Amino acid sequence: MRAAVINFPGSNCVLDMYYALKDFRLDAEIVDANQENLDGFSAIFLPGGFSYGDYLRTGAIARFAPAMKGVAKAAKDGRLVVGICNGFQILTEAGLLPGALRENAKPGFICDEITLNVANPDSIFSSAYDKLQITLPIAHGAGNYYADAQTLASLKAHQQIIFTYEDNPNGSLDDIAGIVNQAGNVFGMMPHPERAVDPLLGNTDGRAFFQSILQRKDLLTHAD
Amino acid sequence: MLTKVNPEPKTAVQIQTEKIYADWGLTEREYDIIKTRLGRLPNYTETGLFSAMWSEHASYKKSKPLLRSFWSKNERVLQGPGENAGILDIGDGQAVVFKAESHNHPSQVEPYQGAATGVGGILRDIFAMGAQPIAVLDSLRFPEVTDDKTRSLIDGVIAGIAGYGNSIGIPTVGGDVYFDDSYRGNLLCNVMAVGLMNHSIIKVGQARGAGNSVIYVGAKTGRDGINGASFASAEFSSEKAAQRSAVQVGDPFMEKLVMDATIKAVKDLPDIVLGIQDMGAAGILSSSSEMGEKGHSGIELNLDRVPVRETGMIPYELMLSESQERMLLVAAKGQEQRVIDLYKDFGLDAVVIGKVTDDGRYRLTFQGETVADVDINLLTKAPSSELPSQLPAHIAEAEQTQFQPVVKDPAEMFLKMLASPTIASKKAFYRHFDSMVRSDTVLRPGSDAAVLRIRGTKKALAMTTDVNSRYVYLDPYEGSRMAMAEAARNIVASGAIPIGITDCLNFGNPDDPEIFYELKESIAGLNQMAKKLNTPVISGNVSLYNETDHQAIYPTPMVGMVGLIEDKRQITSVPFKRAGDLIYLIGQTQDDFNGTEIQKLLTGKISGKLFTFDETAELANQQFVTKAIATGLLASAHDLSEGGLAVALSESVFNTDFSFQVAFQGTHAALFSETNGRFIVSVTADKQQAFEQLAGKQAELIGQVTDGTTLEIKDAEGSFSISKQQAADRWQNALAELMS
Amino acid sequence: MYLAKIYVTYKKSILDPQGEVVKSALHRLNYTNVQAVTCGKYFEIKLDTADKAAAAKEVETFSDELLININMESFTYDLSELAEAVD
Amino acid sequence: MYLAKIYVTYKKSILDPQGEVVKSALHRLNYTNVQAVTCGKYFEIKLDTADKAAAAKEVETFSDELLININMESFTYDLSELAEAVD
Ligand SMILES: Nc1ncnc2c1ncn2[C@@H]1O[C@H](COP(=O)(O)OP(=O)(O)O)[C@@H](O)[C@H]1O
Ligand SMILES: [Mg+2]
Repeated sequence: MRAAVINFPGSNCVLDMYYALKDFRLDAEIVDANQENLDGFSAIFLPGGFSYGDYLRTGAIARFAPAMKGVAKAAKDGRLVVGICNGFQILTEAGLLPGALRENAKPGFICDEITLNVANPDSIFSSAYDKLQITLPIAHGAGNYYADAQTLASLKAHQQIIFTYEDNPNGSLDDIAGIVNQAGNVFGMMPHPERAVDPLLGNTDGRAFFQSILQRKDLLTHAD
Repeated sequence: MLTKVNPEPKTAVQIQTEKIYADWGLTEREYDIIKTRLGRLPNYTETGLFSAMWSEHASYKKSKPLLRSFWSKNERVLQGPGENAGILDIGDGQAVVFKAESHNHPSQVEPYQGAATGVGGILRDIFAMGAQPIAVLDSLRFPEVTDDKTRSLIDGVIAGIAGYGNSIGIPTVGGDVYFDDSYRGNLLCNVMAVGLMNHSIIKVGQARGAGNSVIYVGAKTGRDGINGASFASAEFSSEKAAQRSAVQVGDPFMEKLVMDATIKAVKDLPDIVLGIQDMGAAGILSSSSEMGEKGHSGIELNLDRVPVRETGMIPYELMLSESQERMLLVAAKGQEQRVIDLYKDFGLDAVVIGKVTDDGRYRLTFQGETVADVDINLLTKAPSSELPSQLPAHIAEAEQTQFQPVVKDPAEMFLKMLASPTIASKKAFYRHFDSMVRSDTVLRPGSDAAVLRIRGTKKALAMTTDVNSRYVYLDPYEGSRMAMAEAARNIVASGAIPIGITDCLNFGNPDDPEIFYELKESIAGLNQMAKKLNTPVISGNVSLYNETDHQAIYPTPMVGMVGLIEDKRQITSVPFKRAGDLIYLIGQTQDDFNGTEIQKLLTGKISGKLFTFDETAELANQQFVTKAIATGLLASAHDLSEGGLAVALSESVFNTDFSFQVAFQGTHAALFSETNGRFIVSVTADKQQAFEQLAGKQAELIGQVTDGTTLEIKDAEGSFSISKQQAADRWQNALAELMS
Repeated sequence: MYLAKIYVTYKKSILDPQGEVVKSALHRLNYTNVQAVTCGKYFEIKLDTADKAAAAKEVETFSDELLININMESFTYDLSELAEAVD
Repeated sequence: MYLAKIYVTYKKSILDPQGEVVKSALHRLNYTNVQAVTCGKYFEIKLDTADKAAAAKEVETFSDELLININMESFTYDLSELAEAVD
């Protein structure tokens, strides 16, 4: 399968994601956000960072980048779309995931390692976890998930909440850290699994995230 | 399009009679030298050029004679001081690039933007050499936190560092923070940046080859920061709060684009991009004139071509503006378009604004007329002056004996010490910094030194910033040696070999002979240890006039040290690893209390003659730790610094599931002594014999790691225990509580 | 030339963290008369449209499209004619 | 009860990176009539002072003291009386 890591101006976790994917021997490629056509990719990763400086609002400007047309198409086609941190913010701004991310309840950027609950261990993005509590890095100033009551009810009804915070660091509604769309192929989360794949860095709880994706070969054959 | 503006608001004669040059910081003597050397009166623009280039900030005229003495050559040095940043060989064709810079005055006036642009500025120095920045460290000095104004100042600085570093995506991996009232009204914000590169693409800031083009890259020029260089060279006065034009706003998004594009330009167009310089203090002026001077060339600029974001700017403003996120390149004649196109791909403007000449002149044209034409060497070489120096009275009159703390309740002292802001965990600050981005950070803030792996190799780099300015205040020479020693201990404890340093020399007004003495002695001390540690001084920065209403800060020669780890498996961290491991103290503990945290806690001040520095023991102990790590004998290592043994032991169990049980020969007070050259290490029981054999008398077994919930200490005056949870809470929460 | 002044705030039902921070800072500075603080964004945008109605329409569209996130923010604006283009 | 609406912008000569980025985003979305964008902050503050003059005075002092950095920002404000304390 071919995986794209979209490089928006201001993205800064492009290499982190790229190396993590390479670590799992995925055929990964960094793709400029000006590229509209992403048809050749069976999985598309929107990495962390500060796209367009995150000026105005996180992800607000990036969602209009040409690559987002390709991302929307991939989402519709049922291919995998993953947004981490800024990528998650972009996906909500683009309406590919419900809700929005506001600045942290206590304003200010936080970089730390936090405990996450695997709220839905059956998703494409969590199935390889063999434990229900994991530790992942977070690094964000606007990770405070918000959705209106109806949206929240719907997220719950369709088991779309994949990860929740054990000790909510940012004020997110219902401790939500990561969600999928109803179809189950578009995923976004604030924590950074790609920063937790190498034992040298002291945390490997991100590995099962990637392994989960790899388990679903059926979904990954698209462009092979 | 071009609306004519008058480039010379005052005539050359008016400048002389109204002494406008003096308002801009030039002395009578300097003005006379300019007149004589030009053979005429300098015009408005030219006077502005000299005032900026001859300011201390740009010219180092008062410190240069001393800085020349720095030892900066050994087999690793590929680039010493004098360039954007220094470079050290780390083998395999790779090199590490680093430098530190101060942004004290701007951060005092506008904490967020001052600190943010400090990060932006030092990163430009790194990528101007062609290197990829990989890490930022910040060394901060604040007044004691007694009021909301100080809190918001500190919050602003922290948020500014975070705002810039996080956004541009370079991890902030370390630093240090101290609180002392000598920094009231004059906080210090020093930032160090580290980069990585291949030897083959080293770029320097030189303009060579007549006819080659001078290219302007990045953000447009506005009126921000005009006269920042002379602003940084003036003392603060609380009455004169309105030093306003010097504030600049940082744009990390723009800088990320400039950084990525510049690194690509160096890589893809090595024969076209001939020189690079960032625009820092005194903007276009200092970058272009210094590039010309270093390349033994002249420079000619057409100011009508400078991209501007405001209308009606005159040459003086264009030249002195300190708008951020701008770079100057020299590109081979005829090939400019390749450079311009490359930057365009990143959405950036690159504009040819002038050319290199061979006549040694610095010439500016504006609206078709020549507005400045001066000898480039005259402009870039301010007349330096030898300043008088005198032993400070407080040292001459200092009490010679060591303070003897009386510790009646050691447990209480322990807790008090752990909660003291200088000792307490700085996590409340550094949690705002993205220390992990790029996924190379092996040891993050909270370690002795930060450690970053180098992908694709077995190597890693360690880095730290240090200086205890209380020591330096009590004894500039010895205190500076101790700063070097502490930095090296941090590097060594993390498993690295120190390979070089940068510095930031923060002092008061050098015209005061006592301050000049501090500067001189401090440089001598750093230099002496640099040689001993084989850590050449490859870059640095001087920040003088750090005074408020004639009260100088403590002399603060910040040391930024980098170490090399040849094999990642040797990376060693502070926390104890296993219950049952043996705890050893390396180094003798003396009654060393003048200038210490316990003296400050008990007497409210620091005073007396600084305790002595045993260089031989320091070096021997460092070498021993290095050897023990190399032999694979250590489970953990931590150096002792402020707060002494008590603090180092505690820090080794915080954030672990363990406690300790220790028996120590000294008094209660000695637990808090700050004798240099000491480490705490832990050793797994099965390695005890091998370790003790290697150590001989150099290590003393003082206890073991336990899985209990209390810290148990026995010393010559008795035994006591402390709840680990309570100790950890004090240490972890003290800063957050102080700040709210 | 028209000048649009656009004011963006969180919707009423959404907590405004910055506002809370500013409020307590004001209280700490002894401005205890302050009852409530809302923090928002403010834009001044100069537009060169044929007439005021066109300017208004444009402001409304691009504000919804870009300047705010309709899930959580709302905006109001004022529109005035500028005498002439000043830089 | 008074309602102060406070508008904070950078002073003229200070770089406004956000404004620049928003402007080019609007252009890319084909709002090419947009000539200039300034980004600033907007505060709505409810104050319980004896009279309007007192409210004005307070707004002016705390804006200078806290809401803006006088070195690089400036503010304007509107003040109106609120019928009664709502929520
Ligand atoms: N301003 C800061 N930014 C980032 N990290 C910091 C800062 N201040 C302190 N730290 C981190 O906290 C830890 C302890 O700092 P410090 O007490 O200065 O260490 P040491 O005494 O070993 O030099 C170090 O890892 C240091 O990098
Ligand atoms: Mg240390």
